[in-house]
Order: sequence, then C-alpha cells, then structure tokens
Amino acid sequence: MSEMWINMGPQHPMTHGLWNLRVKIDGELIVDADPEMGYLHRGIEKISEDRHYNEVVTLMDRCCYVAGMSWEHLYILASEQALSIAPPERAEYIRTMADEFQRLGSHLMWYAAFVQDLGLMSPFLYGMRDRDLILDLFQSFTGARMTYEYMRVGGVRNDLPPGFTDRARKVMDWLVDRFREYDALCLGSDIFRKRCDGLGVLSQAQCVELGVTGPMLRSAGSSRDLRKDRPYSAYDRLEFDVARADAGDVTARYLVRMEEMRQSVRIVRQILDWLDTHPGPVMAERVPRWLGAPYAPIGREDYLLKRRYPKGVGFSAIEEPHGEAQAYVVNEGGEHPYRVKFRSPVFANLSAAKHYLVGYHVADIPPIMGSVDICVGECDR
Amino acid sequence: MTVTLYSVAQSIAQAILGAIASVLPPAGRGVASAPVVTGLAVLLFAAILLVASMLNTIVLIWFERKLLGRFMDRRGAMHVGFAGILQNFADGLKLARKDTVRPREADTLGFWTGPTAYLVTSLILFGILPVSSGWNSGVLPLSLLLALAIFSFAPLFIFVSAWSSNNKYSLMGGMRSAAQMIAYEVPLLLSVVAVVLVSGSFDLTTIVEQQQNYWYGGPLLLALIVFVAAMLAEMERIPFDLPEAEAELVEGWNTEYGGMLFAFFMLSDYVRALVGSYLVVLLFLGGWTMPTWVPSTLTSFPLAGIVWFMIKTYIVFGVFVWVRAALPRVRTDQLLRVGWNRMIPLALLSVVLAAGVVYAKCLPVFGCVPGLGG
Amino acid sequence: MEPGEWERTLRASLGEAVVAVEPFAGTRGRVRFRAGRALDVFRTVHGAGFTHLSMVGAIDWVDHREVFYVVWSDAAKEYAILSTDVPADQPRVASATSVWPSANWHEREAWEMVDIQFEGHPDLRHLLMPDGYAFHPLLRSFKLHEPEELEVKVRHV
Amino acid sequence: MSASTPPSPTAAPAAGATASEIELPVIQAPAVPFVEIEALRSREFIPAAKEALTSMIQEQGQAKLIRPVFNWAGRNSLFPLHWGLACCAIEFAAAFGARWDAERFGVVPRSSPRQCDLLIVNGTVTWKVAHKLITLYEQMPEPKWVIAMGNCATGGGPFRTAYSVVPGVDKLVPVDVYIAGCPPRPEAMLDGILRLEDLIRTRKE
Repeated sequence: MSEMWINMGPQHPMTHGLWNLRVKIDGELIVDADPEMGYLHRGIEKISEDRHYNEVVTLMDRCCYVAGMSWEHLYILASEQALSIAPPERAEYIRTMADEFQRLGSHLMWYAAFVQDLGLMSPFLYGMRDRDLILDLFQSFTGARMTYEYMRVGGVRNDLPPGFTDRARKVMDWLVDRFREYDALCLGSDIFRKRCDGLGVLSQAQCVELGVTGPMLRSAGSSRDLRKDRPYSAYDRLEFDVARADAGDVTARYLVRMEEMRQSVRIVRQILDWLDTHPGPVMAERVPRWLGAPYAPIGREDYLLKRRYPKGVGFSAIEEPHGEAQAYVVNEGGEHPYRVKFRSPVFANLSAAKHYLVGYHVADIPPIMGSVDICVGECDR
Repeated sequence: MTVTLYSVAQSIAQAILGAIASVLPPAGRGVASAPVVTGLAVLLFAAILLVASMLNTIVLIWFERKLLGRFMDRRGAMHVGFAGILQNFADGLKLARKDTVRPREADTLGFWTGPTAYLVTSLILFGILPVSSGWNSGVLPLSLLLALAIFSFAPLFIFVSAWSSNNKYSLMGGMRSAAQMIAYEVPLLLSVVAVVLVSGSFDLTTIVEQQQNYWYGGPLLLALIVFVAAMLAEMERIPFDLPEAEAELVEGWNTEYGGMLFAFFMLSDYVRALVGSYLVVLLFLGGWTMPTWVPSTLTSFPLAGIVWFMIKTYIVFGVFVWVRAALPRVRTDQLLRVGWNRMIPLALLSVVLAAGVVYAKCLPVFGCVPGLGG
Repeated sequence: MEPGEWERTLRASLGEAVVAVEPFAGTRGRVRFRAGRALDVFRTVHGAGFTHLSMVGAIDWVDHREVFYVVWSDAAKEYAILSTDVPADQPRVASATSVWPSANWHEREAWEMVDIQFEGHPDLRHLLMPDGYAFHPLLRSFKLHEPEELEVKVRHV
Repeated sequence: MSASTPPSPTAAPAAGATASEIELPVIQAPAVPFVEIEALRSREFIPAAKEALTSMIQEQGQAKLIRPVFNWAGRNSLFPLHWGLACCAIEFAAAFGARWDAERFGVVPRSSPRQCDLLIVNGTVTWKVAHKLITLYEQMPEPKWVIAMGNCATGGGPFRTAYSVVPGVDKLVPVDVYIAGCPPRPEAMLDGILRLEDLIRTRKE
C-alpha cells in the first residue's frame, strides 16, 4: 500500500462548507488532488429567471452567505446597466460602505476559520466576536444579520438610522486595535510562521493562467484590484491602497487580507465623514413599479408598464472579498431577467486546487484551503 | 503522626475487621490480625484511590473547559450543576448509554481491547505515583522507572485501536501517534535522568522529600522545560496534538469510536494529562512538601500533603491549558525534527548541567543539594 | 481603444472570423465571431493582452445558443466580451482550455447547464450535478415546478 | 411489588408473563410422576423469576430511576455533528462564538458522526448530498436526534422549486425539531436545542 485516495468531505472539519476534496496521498505527501463540487448547487441562475428583478436580490444574499452584500451589489450593478437606471450619489456611497463592511465581516470570518484550521483555538472565538460587531451594524440599517435584501434596482431600500455613523466609528476604532492583537497571535508565533511560510505557493503567472483572483492573486505580486482598476460606485472618489505581497504563500495571503481589513476601515471612515455632510435621496426616481421598489413615485405606478421596457444586457464586475465576481444579466424586455450568469471567484480559485496542493503534506491541506477562503454557496450557486 | 490517606484506610480496615471479629465466635477472631488488616487496608486504599482519581480527572476536564472558556472570552459549561460542574458527569452517563457501533470491517479483538487497555494502563499509574508522604515508600524503590515504563505503553494501544478501526484517518492518526510518542520518549527520559543524577534515587518519595527546600525546577530549569515540552507531546495536547488533529484527520485515531469506548479514550487522555502534571510536580516542584519557611499551620492539617499536591497539579495543568489556548499546531515532520534535532541535544545538555550541579554541590542562589551525603 | 478601431485590428488578422465588434458599456466591446474559427479568435485575443479568462457562459435563445467569454487585459485594465452563436441542434464550439486553462471548469458548467459541446475539452464531465444527470437545467425548455409531495419520514419508535 | 417475591410453583402467574409460558404441567397432566413434576417445577422457576425481575426493572426501576437519570444526561450533553451545509452553518458557528456560547448548555460539536447524538441540518440539502446525509445519520449511534435548522432544511426555503433541492430534510431522515428563520439567529438555534431538551425530558421508550 503506497498510494491511496482519501475523501475529505462533504463532512469534514477542513471543508468549511459542502464540498469534497479528493486527495491522493503517498504516506503524508499529496500526489494528486481533485475537488468535487456541486453539493450545494441550488439552481440560483435558473430560479432567477422566474423572479422579478428585485426578488433576485433575495437569492443573492443566500448565494454567498458570508458576503451577501457584495453579491447584492454585483447583481444590482448589472441589472441597473441592463435596465438603464442610475442610482443617486448617496446610495452609491451607502453601497460602497456596505460593501466594505461586508469585506470586513467576510475577512473576519475567514480569519476565524483559518486559525481554527491551524489549531489555534482562541482566535477563532475572537474573530467571531468581532464579526458580530459588524453584523450588529448591518442589523441596525438593514434589519438582518446575514441576509439583508437591502439593495434595490435604483438605490438602496432605506437610509441609515440616526446615530449610525458614530456607532460605526466606534466599531472601526475597536477593530483597528484588535488587528494588532490578531497579528500578535499569528505572526508573533514562531509555529505559525514555520507552518505557513512557503506553503501553497502559486506564482503570479500561474494565477493569471488559472483564473485565480482576489487576495490570492494580490499575494503573488499582482496589484490588480477592480476597485482601483475599474472603479464602480464611489470607489473612484475614495483614497485607499491596494494590499499586496510577493511570496504567494499562505503567510502572504494572511498579510494581504489583514492589510485589506485595515484599508477597509480607512475607506469606511472616509465614507462616514461624507455621509454626515451629504443628506439626500437614496432611491432613484422613475423606477418601474414592477421592480418592487418601495419608493416608486406615487401616482406613476404604471409609468413603464404600458410599454415594454427597452432591452439590454448588463455586465458588472466587482472586487468581492474572495476575489473578482462578475454578473451578466440579459434583459429581454420582460418582468424577469432572461438569463443571469454569475462568475464566482471561489469557483475559479478552487479549480486550481491541484496546483497549490500537490507536493505538500496532508497536514498542510487545512491551512492552504483555509487561506483560499472558500464559500461553497457562491461556488456552486 | 500526620494523617495520611493510607492511615485513614488502615483505621477504617481496623474498625471494620474489629467489628466483625467481636461478633464472630472465638475461632474466627483471627480475622482482625495484622496481615488481614493490612490487606484490607490496601484494598480500601486502592478503591478510594481509584474513585478519587476518576473524580479528580473529571473535575480536571471541567477545570480545563472553564479555563479555556475564560481564555476565549466566554464562559464554558454553565447549565448543569453549579457553574457546570456536573457537565462531565452528564457527558459520561450519556456516552455510557449510547450504542457502540463497530464497523463491519473492523477487527473485533483490537477494536474492543485497544481503548480498554489504554484506560487500564493509564489508571495503573495512579497506584504508583505517590501524592503524599507514606504512600508506598520502600515498596517500590524504582517507582519512577516503573511509572515511566507504564506511561509509554499508550502508543501501542492507540495504534492497536487505530489499526483495527479500519479507517484511513484512524490509521494515519495511529501512525502519527506512534511516531510522535517514540520520538518524545527519549528526551522525556533524558530530562528525568538529570533529576535522578541530582537526587541519587529512583524512588519518587525520596526525590520529593529531598526537594523540601530545594525544588529541582530551579537549578534544573532546562530539564524542566524539556520535560514539560516532551510531556505535552506525550499527552497529545496542542501544539502537539497531531494524532487527533481535528482539521485534517477528522478525530484522529478515535474517529470510529463512539459511546463508551470513546468515553474511555476521552477519560484516558485526561488521566494521562493528570499523570503528566503529577510527574512535573513530583520531579520538579517539590511534590507534596512545602518549604520549611511556610508556617506550619498551613502544612500540618490533616491530608495537607494531598491538598498542596493538588493545588500544584492544577496550576501546572492550568499552564498546559494556557498553552493550548495560545498556540497553533505544528506539523508532523516539524514535530519529529524538533524532537530528534532539538529536544534530545537539549536534554543531553540538561544532563550535563545536572552533573555540574552534583559536582558543585552548592550553587549561589539555590543553595546546597540535599541528599548527596555532603 | 474604440470598438471600431479594435474591429479593424481584429479583422486584419482574423478576416471573416469576426462578425462584428459591438460597443458594450464598461468593456472594450463585444466581439461576435464565428464558432468554426473559435480557436483562432482565442489565440489572437490572448495575444492581444487578454491573458485572463474570467468567465464562460452560455445562453439558450431557443432557436440558437450563444456562448460568451469574458476576458481581461492586465495591461489595458479592461474587459472584453467574446460571443458566438451556435445552432441549437449542433451546439459545438472549440474548447478554450488550450489557450486559457482556467476555462476548464467554466466549460464543464456550460456543458452541464446549457448543453454546449466543447470540442477538445480534456475532462468534460458533470461538475455541479451528480453523475448521470440527464437534463440540462438552464435550457428554456426545462421548467421549474413545485416539488411533488414526498413521504415524510417519521421516527420509528 | 408482589412480583419481586419468588413465586411459588403453584402461585398465580407472574406479572407480564403470558399464560402459555407458566402454565404448570401439574395442572395440565396430573398423571406425571412426582419426581418429574418437581423437576419441571424447578425448571419453570428460573424463567418465572427472571421474568419477574426483568419486568420489575423495566417498569419500576426504569421509570423511577434509570430513565430519568439517563434522560438528564442525554439532554444535557447533546453533541451536534460539526457539519456546515449552507447559510445557517454560519449562524451555527456564531452560536458557538463568544456572544452566544452554546457550550454553556453542554453542546460541543464533534467531527465524527460516531460521537454525535444530534444532527443539525443547517442549510439547503441537495439531491447530490442526500445519500451522504442519510449515511451520516445512520452512522450516528442511537439515541440520536435531528434538528432541521432554517427554512431550507424545513421545506426547501426560497429554493423549493429548484431542480436540485430536497424540499425539506424530513423527506430523508426523521426530524424532531424544526427551527424557522432564514437563517435563524443563534438565539433561535439555542432555543431549538432547549426545546429538544424538553422533548428528551418527557421521552418514554
């Protein structure tokens, strides 16, 4: 008995979701790897064809359950392009802020899961504890912890509650302190460095070839970040740096994500200052009633029902916490989208699994896969 | 004469046999003779010891859960009993009632005897390690060697049960466990050699009694560090808990075990943790003795030795829990490399240092080594 | 680069393989090409700096099917969309895996969902649905309906 | 407690025993020689006594002592399977975080189904994973319970009409407690576990 296949999943503490990593091992060495997906395929693209435009937002929250707001944003951007509707400026800022909150929440969740894979027990609890603060902020302006249904075609559902910006500033201050503690627990530990340095290396050329994006790509030396390269919503009006590292290993991914969280805090602080001084509407006028928008102009409900809505195709791409997500929405003039197609960053990052797993040990699988940051919901859709 | 556990057992045996002898006809009076009393006292002592050790272990699990909870900014078990102290009894009872499923392809003999033997060998240690004066002095002149020999039985039984569960994760866990324990056996024993050199005895009681005013943990600090690290590996706790590394091997070698057999594993793990803490206290922290400058009211109440011993044990175990809460897990090859390349040279160095201590006899801060005939 | 200018550049090297380059908001343009010469188009576009393939999708237009590719150029920091129409009775197009290895899973998904045969794909098997699943759910002819009533399992006491 | 006294051979049938089992041969066939009757009687004595003792333990002891104790143990140490399916898995994890701390109730997730007694189905179940879920359920030793957490596990949720989704996990395994919500908040999950504890408290098996 020299080589054997083992199934890690669908029920395995390493997977953090519903997928199966089949690895071929020789002793403790990985010889081959083949991820098997689809255990959480819920047919979101098909169901979307039976839904109104705003009802698809409900599915988006569940599509990626750790970054629901980013996916709402992605879908809404594509739908707005397909329907030729533009949101007001304040809504764009609020969306950007929600996006960055979601990045913080998702990265904190990643931190919690990643350190647990390494055997660090307490930081898992710390990550979850601090993520709850972000969720509290979400709860105060969307009413939900994870499934928000907040963005609408043409804007956002409601404005921020009074006193929100002060609370958010307090949370941001607290988080910046905690990031120091996280670094002390991880980078300050020799065992952590010994385990993570030089692990799961993927070069920049390989990343581009295999379609790997997001923090994994930026940890390999690229500075590609759609927020800078192809700004959407309010990102062109905000100051931030792109986090990047060169090594392309697990430590580099850790460093990139931690730096991204710091940059998110920086972005959020700028937006909070802007929001304090720029009140205004958060929903575009002249949004067709059948989109289900709560703020459709009174007396003009049938504004566009009488004629068919102009056809169009929408394409959007955003920098989601896991990487680069894209949506392609085809509007054929009906009440429902004709076809919705999503590109999930996790889908592409996972398809390269063989390239960053082979040659390492079985014990390296959890940290490597943890550093990829997997959300099976968006991968399987 | 101070009250010890053995004297308590002896007086109970005396009382019982005396009562029996008083009602028996004269021909049966012999039951109260000295050998019979001693025999019954030993049996009673063993029974008390077993029950007390089991209870102690269960309280130790509770202690770890609460302490770990505090390290993690939460509370741990709260619901059952006062501050959750009955939680582990509930766990144990529940596991006792659950079915034990044996996989069809598993090896029957190994599957059942592995955990049982693991628990039994762990429990035997409680009979060997003295926790207060007058425990088994003179009976076991090589008690330290015997304890360490039995302590290192465990990988065999872990491997037996892992192999016979017929599960790939179990098998890998068992392999890792065997490799790890063999690697860490050597530095563990070498660091004990340092203590033996200084004390000149393999008898734990003698070793402890010499430490009353001279805890070996001070001059033999290096040996203490090596011993604690090796003991962490032997107990399979984070950062050396590779055999049951939850992230990659589902539950390690006890993946296929449920119900009572899993409870055996769980209990044995903590029995071994307790024994490990015992050994640290016995070899390096003065055992049940307290320095003579401690007021005698604090050291002369009944069972004072056991109380002090337990306090020290729980402090040592608290350090183990702290380590568990703060460190990530190492990798197998790193673990073995550290074991063979770092720990063994350090352990050898600690032996040399111990020889130096013996040669110098008196050190500036720590004072003179007792029991060297000087 | 304007879509018109790009069309001229592409036509110079590809000739009739390119049907049209349409303007498409937020991207350099949508290149409509003939499915028969897909590999030439892929190589040319890859050579023009679009080294990153983001997505392969397919749309069922009932009378025909459309396969589209989203590519990204790091140098120009721009997206472009490639799109081709294939007949519904013979949905065949060459696989892009030889040019962009990242197309692998995307094409598996497109085959599984919209039944596009990618010729030359190394490993065209089910990805999201279980092996042996006979339908292609994202075809328009596949309708969703309320699930049939199944028996509820009750604990056997 | 009459059943606890050893019944004499001619006494009335012990409680719980059927008539055919303890019909004494002396009544059926009086012509049998005395020695043989004695032998038969003594042979009859052991099953009768065993029956009496068993019924006593089953009816009296188990009701008053054994079952309450084990039910107390069972409901206070529910080990759920460490398995995340979908969105609810994140709230499941949050319930073990510092704010909710499900370990207060003795709920500790275990990774191996052999050591679990609670299967929390926290998310959408697809047909692809259905047989794996059933396998996991069957790998768990008795007694075991199932909680359907969230709308997807209860009835398919927003994905009910999808082609790949099981419309409710109770079509696959028997479910004891359903928790509503999409996803349920951690409080709701803890409430579901406490309701399951109530269910175990009143259990009679």
